[in-house]
Amino acid sequence: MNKKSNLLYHLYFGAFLFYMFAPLAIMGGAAFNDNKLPSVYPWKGFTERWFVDLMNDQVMWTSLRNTILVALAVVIISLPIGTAGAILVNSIAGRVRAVLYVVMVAPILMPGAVIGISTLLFWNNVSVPPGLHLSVLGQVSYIAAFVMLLVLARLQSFDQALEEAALDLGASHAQVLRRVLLPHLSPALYAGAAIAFFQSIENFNVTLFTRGTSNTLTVYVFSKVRSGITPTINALALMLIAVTAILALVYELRRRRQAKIEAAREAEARRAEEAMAI
Amino acid sequence: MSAGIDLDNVCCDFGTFRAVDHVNVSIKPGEFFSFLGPSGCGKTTILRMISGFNEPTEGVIRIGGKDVRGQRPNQRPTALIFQNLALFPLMSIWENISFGLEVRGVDKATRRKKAEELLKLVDLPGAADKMVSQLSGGQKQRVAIARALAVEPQVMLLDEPLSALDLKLRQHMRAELRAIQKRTGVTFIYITHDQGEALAMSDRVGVMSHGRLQQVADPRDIYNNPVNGFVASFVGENNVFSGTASPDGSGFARFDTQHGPFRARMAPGVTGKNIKLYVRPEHTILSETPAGENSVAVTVGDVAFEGNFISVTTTSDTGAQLVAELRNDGSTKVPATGGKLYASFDAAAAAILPDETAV
Amino acid sequence: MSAGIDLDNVCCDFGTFRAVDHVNVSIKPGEFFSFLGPSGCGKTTILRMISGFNEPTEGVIRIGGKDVRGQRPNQRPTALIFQNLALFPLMSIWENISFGLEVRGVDKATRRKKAEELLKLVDLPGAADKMVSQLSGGQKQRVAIARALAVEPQVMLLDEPLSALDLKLRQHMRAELRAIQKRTGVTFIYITHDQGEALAMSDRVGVMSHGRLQQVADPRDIYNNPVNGFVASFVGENNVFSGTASPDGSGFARFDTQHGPFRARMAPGVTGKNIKLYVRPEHTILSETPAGENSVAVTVGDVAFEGNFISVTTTSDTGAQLVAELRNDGSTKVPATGGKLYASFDAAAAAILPDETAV
Amino acid sequence: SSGEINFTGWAGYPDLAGKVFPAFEQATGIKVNFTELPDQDTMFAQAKVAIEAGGIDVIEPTIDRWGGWNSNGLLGPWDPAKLALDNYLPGLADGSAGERSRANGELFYVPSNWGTEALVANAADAKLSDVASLGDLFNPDNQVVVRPHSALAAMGRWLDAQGKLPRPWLDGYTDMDAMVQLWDIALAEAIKAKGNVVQWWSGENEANAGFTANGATLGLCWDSTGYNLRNDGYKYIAPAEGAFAWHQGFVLMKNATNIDQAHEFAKFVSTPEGSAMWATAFSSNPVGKGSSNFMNPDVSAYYNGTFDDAALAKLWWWPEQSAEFIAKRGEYADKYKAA
Amino acid sequence: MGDLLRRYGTGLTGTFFVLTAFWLLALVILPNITLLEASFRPYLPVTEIGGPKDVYSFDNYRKFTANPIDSNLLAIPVTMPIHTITFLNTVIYSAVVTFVTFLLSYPLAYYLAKIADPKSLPTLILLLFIPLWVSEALRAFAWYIILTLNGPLNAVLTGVGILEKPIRWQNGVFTAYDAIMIGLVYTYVLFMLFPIYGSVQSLDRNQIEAAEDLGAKWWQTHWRVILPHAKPGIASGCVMVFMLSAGSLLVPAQLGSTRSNWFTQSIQQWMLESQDWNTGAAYSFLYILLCMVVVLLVMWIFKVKLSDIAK
Ligand SMILES: Nc1ncnc2c1ncn2[C@@H]1O[C@H](COP(=O)(O)OP(=O)(O)OP(=O)(O)O)[C@@H](O)[C@H]1O
Ligand SMILES: Nc1ncnc2c1ncn2[C@@H]1O[C@H](COP(=O)(O)OP(=O)(O)OP(=O)(O)O)[C@@H](O)[C@H]1O
Ligand SMILES: [Mg+2]
Ligand SMILES: [Mg+2]
Repeated sequence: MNKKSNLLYHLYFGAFLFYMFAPLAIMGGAAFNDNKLPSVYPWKGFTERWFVDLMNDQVMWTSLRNTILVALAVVIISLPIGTAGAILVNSIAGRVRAVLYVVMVAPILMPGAVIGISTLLFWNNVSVPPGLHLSVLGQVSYIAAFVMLLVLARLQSFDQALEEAALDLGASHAQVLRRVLLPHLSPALYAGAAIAFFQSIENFNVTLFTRGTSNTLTVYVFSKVRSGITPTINALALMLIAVTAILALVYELRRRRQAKIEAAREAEARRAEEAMAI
Repeated sequence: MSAGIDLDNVCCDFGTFRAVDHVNVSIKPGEFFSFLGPSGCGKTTILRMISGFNEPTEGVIRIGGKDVRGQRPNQRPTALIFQNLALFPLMSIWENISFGLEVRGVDKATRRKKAEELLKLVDLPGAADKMVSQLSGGQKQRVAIARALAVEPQVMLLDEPLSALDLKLRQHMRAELRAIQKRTGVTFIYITHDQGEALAMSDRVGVMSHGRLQQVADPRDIYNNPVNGFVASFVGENNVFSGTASPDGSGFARFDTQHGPFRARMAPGVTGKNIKLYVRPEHTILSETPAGENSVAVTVGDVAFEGNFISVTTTSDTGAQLVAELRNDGSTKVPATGGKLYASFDAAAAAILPDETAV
Repeated sequence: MSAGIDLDNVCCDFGTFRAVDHVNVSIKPGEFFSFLGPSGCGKTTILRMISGFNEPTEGVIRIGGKDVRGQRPNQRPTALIFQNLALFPLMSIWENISFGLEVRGVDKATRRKKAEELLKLVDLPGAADKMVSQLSGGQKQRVAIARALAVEPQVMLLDEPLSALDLKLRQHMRAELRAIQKRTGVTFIYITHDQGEALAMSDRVGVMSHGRLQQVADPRDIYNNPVNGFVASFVGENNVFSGTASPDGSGFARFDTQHGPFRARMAPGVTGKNIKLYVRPEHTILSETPAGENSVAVTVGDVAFEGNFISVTTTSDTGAQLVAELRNDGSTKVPATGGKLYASFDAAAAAILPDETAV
Repeated sequence: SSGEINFTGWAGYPDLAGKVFPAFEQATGIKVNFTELPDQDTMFAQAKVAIEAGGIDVIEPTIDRWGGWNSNGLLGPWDPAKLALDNYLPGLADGSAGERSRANGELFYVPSNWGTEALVANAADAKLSDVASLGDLFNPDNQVVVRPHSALAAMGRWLDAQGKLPRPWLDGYTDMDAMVQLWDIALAEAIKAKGNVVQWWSGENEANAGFTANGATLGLCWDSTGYNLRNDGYKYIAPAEGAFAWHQGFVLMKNATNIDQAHEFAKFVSTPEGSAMWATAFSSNPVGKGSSNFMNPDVSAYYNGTFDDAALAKLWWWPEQSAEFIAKRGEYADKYKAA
Repeated sequence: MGDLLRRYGTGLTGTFFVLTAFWLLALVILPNITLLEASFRPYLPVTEIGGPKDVYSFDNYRKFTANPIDSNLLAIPVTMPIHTITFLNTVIYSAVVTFVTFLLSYPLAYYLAKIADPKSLPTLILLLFIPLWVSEALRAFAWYIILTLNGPLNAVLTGVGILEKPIRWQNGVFTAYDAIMIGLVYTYVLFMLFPIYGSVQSLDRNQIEAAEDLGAKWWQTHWRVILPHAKPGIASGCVMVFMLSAGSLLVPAQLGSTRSNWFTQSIQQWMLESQDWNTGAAYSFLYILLCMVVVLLVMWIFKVKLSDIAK
């Protein structure tokens, strides 16, 4: 593709990143603002007290741990469920498909309070006490729909001949799934995992009702609407961002180094090959 | 190990369209059998039925004498090379090749070794760690062949495996495939629309048209004694004349055409509306003087050079087109365009055949 | 309208790998030019550079005398038929064909009519409203051809457009393409690895190997006077002998091999490490008595029937393999396997050539 | 005694878990299992589940809301004998407040702390009447930040004070017909003045930012908002009509398992130290006699600056609001917002 | 079914069914049956439950069409039940949000799938995921700050002289829902991006080249070749973003103007503030039903068949 339009796309991507990050600057700055309001404005001077508060807040760290455990559980459960759902919707024809699809995506619309309350009541009826496990189930009920939608979009581009080729080579159905279909779906699965993870972290209402006495980060922090949410949460978010950004940087640098080594090796191999041929 | 395959009155419908129509054929264990036929005649469909991806609408398929209805593709001892190759784009070349072993639980080192061997066999050493997208069309096809060979099946089904290869490589792979087949004794069912390939490689050839099997015979018979006009003209070139036949009872007949009367072979049972006379260009002789019989005065038209032979298109005074093939062996005198010559053929080299098919 | 194309020292690198290596060739307006070469030799890459999908790493490409560097594919007056066809799966057949007109703003009725015409041309009438997935491999290829023809380009670039067609159809399409080319006067650049096709259709042929152009000449010259061993053996079959040459100054040379001395043509400038003697199977004569010169006693091995000719593989007492091609014209006596014969060839039919390439 | 108590209360007040509960445990040996929730609506929902699943002994709603809880069958009565009702300041657990704490003669609610919702005004820019009034909220020269339903109540009380209502505003809280009649008037008037509302608030952050970031000059907000903004040029002012006052306290779940401990807990928060600590944790006002000595002087000073005795005497306690009332109130709030 | 069995065998097909059944039955349908039942009963004090007033009716659902008020719908004055208006506004502006996210995401998806160096893709995508570490509420609050009177946007615009005096962006320049839409677009744009990226990425590059070679201009190539191919991804993305926007509570609550109301806020009000779970549940079910009708209707209008999305 030609260079000029590529440049436009690069610029657009840059602008988009700016758009994504501008609000983060606002809220990141708040982590250093000596103001109980989580905002850079009005600026009341530099402070590290929100970081100090964060470090001293044991509940916050426990909540963070809970949050991540719940999110991982949600990812682990909603990936297979969403994928299975997508495959079913993809292979079933006719009216059943439409009904199935509607029932699957409807939970996205369901207000968190409704999911939370209904999950709590239902599992209470079958003698499952509230707790983070219920939060996981409640969250999966609608997060699986995201996975389903992402996988469904990707399934559509799958070349069935590949499945046939694998079967023909003697692979069992499970092997076909693992070696051929899932690798093809992997971009959707990664995106699904990421979206499931972050949606879970985000979740307030469902968790609020189902968590029992445990806290997750969002619930812990955002319960404080009456007294006001303080910038400790900004401090935490900033730290998570920093960790992610550093990981991204390390990955990119390693990749570049790897690529250089790879290229050198390939050139070497080709020279050797050519030398042999002559 | 190898198994025979029987197709017993096999049909296959897609909706109301019959893609394969009452095909009957017995392929012997260890045989190299080719299906030859024009595009869309149902060759691929037959292969897909044998390997289990389509079920026959009617009829029975037996592999090694056992009815395989209901058996799933991964349970059948067949390996199919797909026409579109169907290589796994997310696996490296060697993983593609060793996939069949992987799913059988073979350990990695062995698989890798086997893959490298097969790569050498298909003339792609050093490609093991490339990705499918890095290969050219022909290279991909060779990987597909290697992948099917890896599982050492009892029946190999090959759907035009060489079509994207260049002549040199194709000839190398032909010989290779043939050698592998002989060595392993595996039954090969080969699909091609390249008659040269079918004739050169196969023990027997089945010629298809519109889902129907027209003739099953060994290559020489197919070429020399086609049962009908379709087979005659699909396999090799022909000069064709329309006319009316009067058999003389001795296996020959007089054939009256608008270019005059000819004489040619005519098998006893031959009937049908559309009877024609077929004679091959290489049996058509150009000379400066007329021959005793079956001789037509012609004007030389296009002279096409095709490598080992030269194809001369001539037109008779009555407007018929006759093509003669001359050997390019140095000694042959190539006629000049516009030259006046006589085209003739031996009665034994020409056959009167029913048209039978609607191609 | 048609335009000439000049490739001027064109190179193309993928990373550190040079896929096209200093190619120089001038293709005249209205010429039918073929690139012939083995898989992976860079043919597709050349076409992609001409149509603008890759930029040359070095060198200049001129279309109609104008340097096209930086011109986008949709600005170049070329139409490319992709090796993998690249039909649009979500459009119906006629929409595919008329896509090029659609983007030029032609109204629907005209487009539809044009599409139907082209479908008739490629022998697919009635397929207009089908979807791509409903066609067989060969049918798809014909649609791709129709789609490229629809935009009536000045230069048609064809990347093995016939490879999936059966022989009959291929011959029909060959003639069709050739006719279209002649009628429209459009420059055709044709990629194939089928030497028969290249030789039969082209005004000139460029033979490639490893990204380098080995020889550009008209078909007859390519076949009869290859400049080196690579061209000789890629285009057509050869019996090859190693040995040492002693030129006699008259264009011939004595060539000493382990099978005895031969005599053959040898062009004056020929030098190089790897000089060999090449003689074509159709120039190799089998006889019961030895000929005057260039004669070897052989034992008949495999006899392969290939339709219009029969290929006889023989082995000399010294272990050399010699293939002779006999015409299957009824009069030929097919030797029996194991028979003792003499293989010989005419000195004028044999050439001593440098190997030069590393195939 | 000893044991534990499952207490569900307000989130965001770290001193509760940091100071009050340890003190309580030290005094009584009872451990507090604290579940923090953002609002009493969530508390209600949790209570509805807990009535079947158990797990909650004591919750802390406001006095105007426990009636709805009780009609949902969630609450059990306190045993006055196990409490120390004498500990409470006058007017908080006796008198009309005392009456509102009872149903069918039984005590369902004991106070824990109280606070106000009054005017937060930008000292420089707010346009106030000579004596600041709720009516200033509807002065087009002010840019205000309010809660919809509080704004309507403020309008009603302002009209009431001017004698512009056909019947007392308070009637609306006991009689649904009166409510419709009165709120229709208030709504109509409020809509006329809606143009000067620049923002709704529902939590502390929004209220705070409404002033500092969004440039509001006047608001009807909780005392905590005024407190947080006290150093930024904002004043907390009791209006002439009297500040809205809220009252929060403890209710006992019908299926509570730690009854005695619950009583100990409620009693602790009525002691001078206990109530002072509780109020300090909320930055609000204590309910126990003699607690002022134990209050945070900063908080005390702030309150005393706003509320002199006259202002205290005029406090307008949010009346009890039935479920039906609240549903209707929501409708009016919606219409107000949509206008 | 036959197709499923053939492709995946009994074991896997069974697993798919069990997983899906667990999801839809145990997590979605059964838990909601209690509330569904409740939604047809009136909200009554505990003493009256089971009493004569406790009968099934559509009363709770009927509240949706009660209380007509005068209002504006897309600047057209209408008299309609208040919650119906809220519903229509929610749907309309969610649709606008969906469309804007699509406009923003499509070029980006194309960039990621076909232009960006595939090797740096993981890094780029990681970058895009970074904002997700910040909770939705905080991001909404950040936008609130940006759009406030004294906020950075006004500061910049007045600073460079584009605006003479600051504007209350939050209260809407075009509609009362401007700020909500800005917030929703920001929050959910990635949900549009990833499915479109997924489907564009699977398009054979030769398809694009073929179109270009046949003379198509860039937009023609997009319109006729890439977009149709990406349709399933676009549909998935649109459904997700629409549903998420329509179901969002935090963003409308934080960024809403003084004239905006989102339907989720109405539900929340019934459920929590009014403590009337019966009506709250009725509203949620009605909402889901109506939104699904909207989704299916739009799919029908745009000729997206479910069968396109799924294969
Ligand atoms: N799934 C299908 N649905 C409908 N028709 C089909 C289907 N598969 C094949 N056909 C039709 O059946 C006929 C035979 O197809 P098949 O693929 O077997 O041909 P083929 O002989 O392999 O041709 P080619 O040499 O071109 O690959 C064709 O006319 C084709 O259009
Ligand atoms: N994008 C690419 N990146 C790296 N290498 C490439 C790329 N495209 C082609 N090549 C390499 O360049 C060489 C020439 O490729 P090209 O596709 O031009 O071959 P070809 O002559 O068309 O072969 P075939 O007849 O098999 O299609 C091959 O070795 C191929 O592996
Ligand atoms: Mg086929
Ligand atoms: Mg190629």
